Amino acid sequence: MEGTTTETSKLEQLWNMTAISDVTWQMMVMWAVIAVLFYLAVYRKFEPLLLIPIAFGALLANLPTQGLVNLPHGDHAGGLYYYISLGIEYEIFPPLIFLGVGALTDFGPLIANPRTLLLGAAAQFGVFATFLGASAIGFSPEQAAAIGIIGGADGPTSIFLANKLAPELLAPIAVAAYSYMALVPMLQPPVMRALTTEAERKIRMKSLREVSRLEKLIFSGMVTIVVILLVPAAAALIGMLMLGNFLRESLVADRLVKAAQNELINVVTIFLGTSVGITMTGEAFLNASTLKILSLGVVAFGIATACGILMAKLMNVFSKNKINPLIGSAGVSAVPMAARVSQVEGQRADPGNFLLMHAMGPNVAGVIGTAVVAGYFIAWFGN
Amino acid sequence: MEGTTTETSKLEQLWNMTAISDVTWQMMVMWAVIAVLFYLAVYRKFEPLLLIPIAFGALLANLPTQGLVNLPHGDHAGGLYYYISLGIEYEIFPPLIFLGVGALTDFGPLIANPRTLLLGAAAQFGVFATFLGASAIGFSPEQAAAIGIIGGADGPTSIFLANKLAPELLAPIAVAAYSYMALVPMLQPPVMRALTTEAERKIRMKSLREVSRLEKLIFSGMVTIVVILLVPAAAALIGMLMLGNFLRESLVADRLVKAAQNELINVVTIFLGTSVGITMTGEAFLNASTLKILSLGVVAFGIATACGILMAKLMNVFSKNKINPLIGSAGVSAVPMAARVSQVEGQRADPGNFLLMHAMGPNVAGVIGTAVVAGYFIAWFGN
Amino acid sequence: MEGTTTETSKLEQLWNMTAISDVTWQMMVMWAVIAVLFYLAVYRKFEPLLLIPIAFGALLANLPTQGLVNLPHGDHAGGLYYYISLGIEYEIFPPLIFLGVGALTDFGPLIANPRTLLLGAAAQFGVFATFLGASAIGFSPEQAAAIGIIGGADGPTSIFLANKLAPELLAPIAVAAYSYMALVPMLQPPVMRALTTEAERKIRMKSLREVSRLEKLIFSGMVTIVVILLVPAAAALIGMLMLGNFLRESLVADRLVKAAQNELINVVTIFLGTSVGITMTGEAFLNASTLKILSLGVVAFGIATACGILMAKLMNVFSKNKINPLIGSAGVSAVPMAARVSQVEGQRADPGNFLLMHAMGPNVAGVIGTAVVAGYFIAWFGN
Amino acid sequence: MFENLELIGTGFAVVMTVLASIWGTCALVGAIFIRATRKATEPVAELAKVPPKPQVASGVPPHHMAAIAAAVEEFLGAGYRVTRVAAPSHQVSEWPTEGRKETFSSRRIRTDWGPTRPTLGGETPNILRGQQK
Amino acid sequence: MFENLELIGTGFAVVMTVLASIWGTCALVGAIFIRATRKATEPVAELAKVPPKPQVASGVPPHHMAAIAAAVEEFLGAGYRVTRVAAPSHQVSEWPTEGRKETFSSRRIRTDWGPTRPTLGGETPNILRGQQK
Amino acid sequence: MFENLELIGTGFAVVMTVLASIWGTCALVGAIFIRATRKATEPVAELAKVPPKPQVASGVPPHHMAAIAAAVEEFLGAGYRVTRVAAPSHQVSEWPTEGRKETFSSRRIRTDWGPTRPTLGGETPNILRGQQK
Ligand code: NA
Ligand code: NA
Ligand code: NA
Repeated sequence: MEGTTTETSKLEQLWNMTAISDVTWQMMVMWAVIAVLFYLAVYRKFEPLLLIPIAFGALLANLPTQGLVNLPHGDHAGGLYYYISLGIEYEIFPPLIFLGVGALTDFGPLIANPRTLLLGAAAQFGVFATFLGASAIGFSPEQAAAIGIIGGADGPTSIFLANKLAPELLAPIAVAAYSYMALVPMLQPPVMRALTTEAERKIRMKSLREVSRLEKLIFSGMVTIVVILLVPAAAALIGMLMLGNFLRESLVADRLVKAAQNELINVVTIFLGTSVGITMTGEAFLNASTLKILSLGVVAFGIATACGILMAKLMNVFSKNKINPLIGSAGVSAVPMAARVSQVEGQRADPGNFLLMHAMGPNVAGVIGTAVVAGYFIAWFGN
Repeated sequence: MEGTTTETSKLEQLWNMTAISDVTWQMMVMWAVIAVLFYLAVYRKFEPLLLIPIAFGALLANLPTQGLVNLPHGDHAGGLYYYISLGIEYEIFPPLIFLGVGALTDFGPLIANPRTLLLGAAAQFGVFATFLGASAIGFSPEQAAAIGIIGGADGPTSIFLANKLAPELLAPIAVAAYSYMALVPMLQPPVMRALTTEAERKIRMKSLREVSRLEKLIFSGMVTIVVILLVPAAAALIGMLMLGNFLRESLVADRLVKAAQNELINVVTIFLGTSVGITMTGEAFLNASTLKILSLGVVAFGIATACGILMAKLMNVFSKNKINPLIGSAGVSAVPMAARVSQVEGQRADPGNFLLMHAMGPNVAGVIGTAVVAGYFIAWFGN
Repeated sequence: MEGTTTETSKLEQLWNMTAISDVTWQMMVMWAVIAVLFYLAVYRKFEPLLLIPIAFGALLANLPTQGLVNLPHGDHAGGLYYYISLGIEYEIFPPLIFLGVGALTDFGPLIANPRTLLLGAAAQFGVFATFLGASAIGFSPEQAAAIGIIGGADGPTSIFLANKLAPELLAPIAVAAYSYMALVPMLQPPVMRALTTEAERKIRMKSLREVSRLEKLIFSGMVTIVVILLVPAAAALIGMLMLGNFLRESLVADRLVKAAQNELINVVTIFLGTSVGITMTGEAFLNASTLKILSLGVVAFGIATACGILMAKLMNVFSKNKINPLIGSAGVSAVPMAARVSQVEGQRADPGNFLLMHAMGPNVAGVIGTAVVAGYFIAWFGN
Repeated sequence: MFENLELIGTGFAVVMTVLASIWGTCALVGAIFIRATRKATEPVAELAKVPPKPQVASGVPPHHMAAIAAAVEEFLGAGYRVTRVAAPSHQVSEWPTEGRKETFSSRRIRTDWGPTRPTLGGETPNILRGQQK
Repeated sequence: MFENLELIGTGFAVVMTVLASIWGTCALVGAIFIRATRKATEPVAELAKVPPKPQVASGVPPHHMAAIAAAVEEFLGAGYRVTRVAAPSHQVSEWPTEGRKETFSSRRIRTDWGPTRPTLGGETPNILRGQQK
Repeated sequence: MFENLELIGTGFAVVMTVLASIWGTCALVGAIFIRATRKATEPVAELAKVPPKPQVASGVPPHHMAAIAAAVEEFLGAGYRVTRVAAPSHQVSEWPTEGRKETFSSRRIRTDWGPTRPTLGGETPNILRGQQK
């Protein structure tokens, strides 16, 4: 670069410095997609804490950046997101989010009425049905599994599994998972009303017993042991979830609980969201697969909702203490939105009926259930 | 995995997916040990902020997990704790904890009465005596040093040294260190009463002078320089301790002090605790060494307490301003528990005697002293 | 180390354990320099949040430490700051700081009066003039660029560029940047008074219009796109700055904004500051280059201030709505100190004149401008 | 396709098995706790015939709540309602650093307003003690 | 040296171009917003001849401010001035975990003072519910 | 064994040496400070014979403390004692971002309650300024 370069070549170099010539039509289409995501996140409040970072990451992915995502070579450092994304590639961020989720979750309603675990299990059928559909329309089994898990309505679990089985689909799967979680109040009610009678929706459930600290602590430990013994590949997710919950319920580690609920989860969320978004390049996102995944995601949510409700109705056949089938839909997780939907639909039928706490049982059971399914897929595909 | 596998092999595979067959008797014994640790941490409040993460990590270590601790191989990422434990292996977490400890510690009482540094020094004799004992019963010199440091009653220093000299003993040493720190109110008083007369316990000390900001800042810098010049291997611990303290005493960096006192120390504590716990496998923990270490730990605390008291009595021989020997026991650190024990014992002899602030001097001196000993061991063993 | 060593060699080894013999005269000179930095940071409040960590890091760098900065070799871990400094070497810390800065910055005044972007651009001439001067007195072009950026008055940008183009000058450049930012209230007023008439200083500007949330969000996205298209090498800095700002202005991601403004920026600041300081060894700092850099830094600030003011006067020639040239000096950034200086100087001429919000426009424009210049240098030198 | 059905069949079975196992264990543990609680409360039920002595109510007493609500209404007008009166959930642990904080936080002062904690003797302390260089 | 001048020339041109581009775009966007605002406010301006009905002031009403200031003065003496009365800026988002926190924070209690939230029925709840082992 | 005794001997010597060195330095520095303080206070002692003018007490004045305590007792009953009246320890630094925060935090608003800071003119500001749309 010493003096011998001519004026012309310098100007050329200057033009080459800019990256306007590197803009592709895919990028420009993606800008429109990103604008829609921003609109949904900011003005419609679709899970803004994750969709904003994802969409901003996608914006960076669809600009001709330098030094942001490049691999390190020789003495040169890699780009910023080469390093931050390692948190996803090494599967560190989702378990850390689960640590915070555990510190924020009260399993009391589930412990008081453990039957509702079956509702959380039933809702996982949506995952498998979607897996079948995705296989049928041409996705590989691994990809189909990662797509199916969208029906589990757990963002971190979806990202965890997609990174492991189908990293090339990470972005559309994450976007679908978080978008549909935000859409739960619109997606679920039609299914719920179609599958229940007026009388069923009016069922009042008896109030939940109190659960002591010791029982909650035993629950944390017991779930850890049972799940890991039966599905050891779910260890990272369930282990961190229950560590967070144990700290929370111990009542003697407040400093750590607050750190897990706030500092850790917030910082990791920024990194996780942008890392997911930055995989959302035009080439990876603008293709038929993405549309298929988005369609399959809706199907997954619908089937999961239906299965939860049908399981509740099935259980009522065998049980004296009737379950209001509206809480079955909460088994998809999407905590606590799905439980609120149950509450709202219940009050629509009977304004004096309070289903919220009853719905929290299947709701948090769905989190455990989806983590189990993820572990099962990982084990099946031999990862 | 494409179609050719038979039904039988699939079922076998399914069984192999579960890990019930991998449970060993050692694991089950460890579950009992872990239950005891949980009980001590939650219901007896034995340093719960560290013992809960350690015990939960131990639970994960004694379940047949997958994808939690495995090394990376080829394209596959390592387990979550493969990465998190690097913070211990690379000796990053203990100095960061010390950064927070420095930001939380006021060295004022020590600066006002610097004689008490000798009490903090004397208590370190417990470390050396235990080293001798551990060598005598068959531990290698490196192991004996790591075991001896338990007598210093400083968790992060113990973990730091154990990782460097005897990583195979990390778990029992950490458990012993934190358990005995919690037991200080039970371990120390008998020794204190045996070695002091009623008259000595009634000694009132003259109140401490005020220490200015500048003097505290000079102290931070001076300790950094003196310790690193004499024991350069203690640089990481003492450097971070005094950085935190300098920020604190500067009074102009409140944001950073709060970050060190809260965000940083809390998040690192979760990671440090679980990383220690996850080394606590049955094979590593259920052997004679652990019992020996636990026994030696008690001895270490006892000797350290005695030496602190005897040094105070020795100093009284040469000094006009008498020291209440009860503050000598605070030299073991275990901040601020040991200082509180001095206060309580002092008031038992004379209800009008307030020893707390006087005891804080040797108490924080003990932290420096133990870091010096750790540096000395590292240098001696040529690491 | 087993028994065969003689007493003498042990004593020698003991002496070798201490590091008093390793103290060099450069170290002792540096101790004086560090004392001055501490004084400026603590008692004169020169950017204490960065100068204290830098100075403390420098203290550690100028003591004969062990295990603090050494490279890993074989099975032995590297020193603590070998690992922490990777955050600078891999260019992770400065963009993270910018994430927090974006979350703390309101671009409203700039959006309401976008003309002031030109003032922020003009101030960057100080960078180029200093580059020319630095080249003239013998620095390599890369070094000269890194020195010139001091005139941009943006600490993280200076560290980012220095690490990329001239890592050997990182410490003096960072010290100069932060020191002169703190000196803005002394450096700028003489230049401001020299270049403006009494009448100009009395110009009152019409009050700024209100800027809606949507407009602020569009601004964030638009700056990201425009800057990255024209100067793709600025992507990491501008991308993170605008991500933080978008989160802030979205008003729906409060948890994340607070994490970026507090937890993240505070912890990273401690690490960034000490990592910079620890490069400040006597050999690297005590030479003619440092003095030259410090001198060039003053020149850079002076020229940048002058160019901002002159650009304002130039714009007044062509514009009906007159700009008070005193706000031109705020284009150097040093947010928000330079804007306050404009306010103070304005009120000195006319006590009823409130320039603060008007000066915030060029002030934050200067942040963008300096990031653009940094990207330009990186692209030019082909990194 | 057969492969997939097999995957689904076993998969759903696994999920049901795992969650049913948790249900079973949970119900078992719960039964023990419920029985323990019943035993503990039964003697109390017998004693309940004796009029219980008025207990110190845990929580904010209702009349305090009313007083607080009234005060708020006085200040902010009728449009405001008190929806929550809460105690901080902080629980001090015995961790050394927590103790250090508790013991020494008095040293971090804001020099122009007031003491960060009162002295034992009760007099207003000199808050600039040790900070005036 | 020529090399350097070229670097400076192009560099300064780049900076001016970039920031001027932002200026241009910003001015364009701003013009659209200003026009939109004007359109939105013009009908209001016409209506303004009719005396507007007294609006509920957003923000702390001035007389409340005065009351607060007076109360503070009463307490702390004339030397203190109220410089800021602010509402917390917290906005609850719809994020699951945020919701979880909202729904369940009642479980984390400090057992010796009061309930962390009132019950729906209004009675003082038993705050030790489920915590007494 | 001899090896070990040597390690212990030198080790304990090292610890004593290091901490004694700190003691020495500390005592030296302390002596300088004590002398400086004494010099600074001596002239004051002479002046003390003249009755000092009543100082503005730093800290919360005792009668305010009493008033606060009385108010608390009124509200919560005799069982509660005021154990701490404290000013926040926050000290604003000159760091740029801190300044940004101070200057601009008004932009983050909660639109349904009140202004986040009063305007210079004193009137209740329109807190929805720039946020409606
Ligand atoms: Na789920
Ligand atoms: Na110690
Ligand atoms: Na600048």
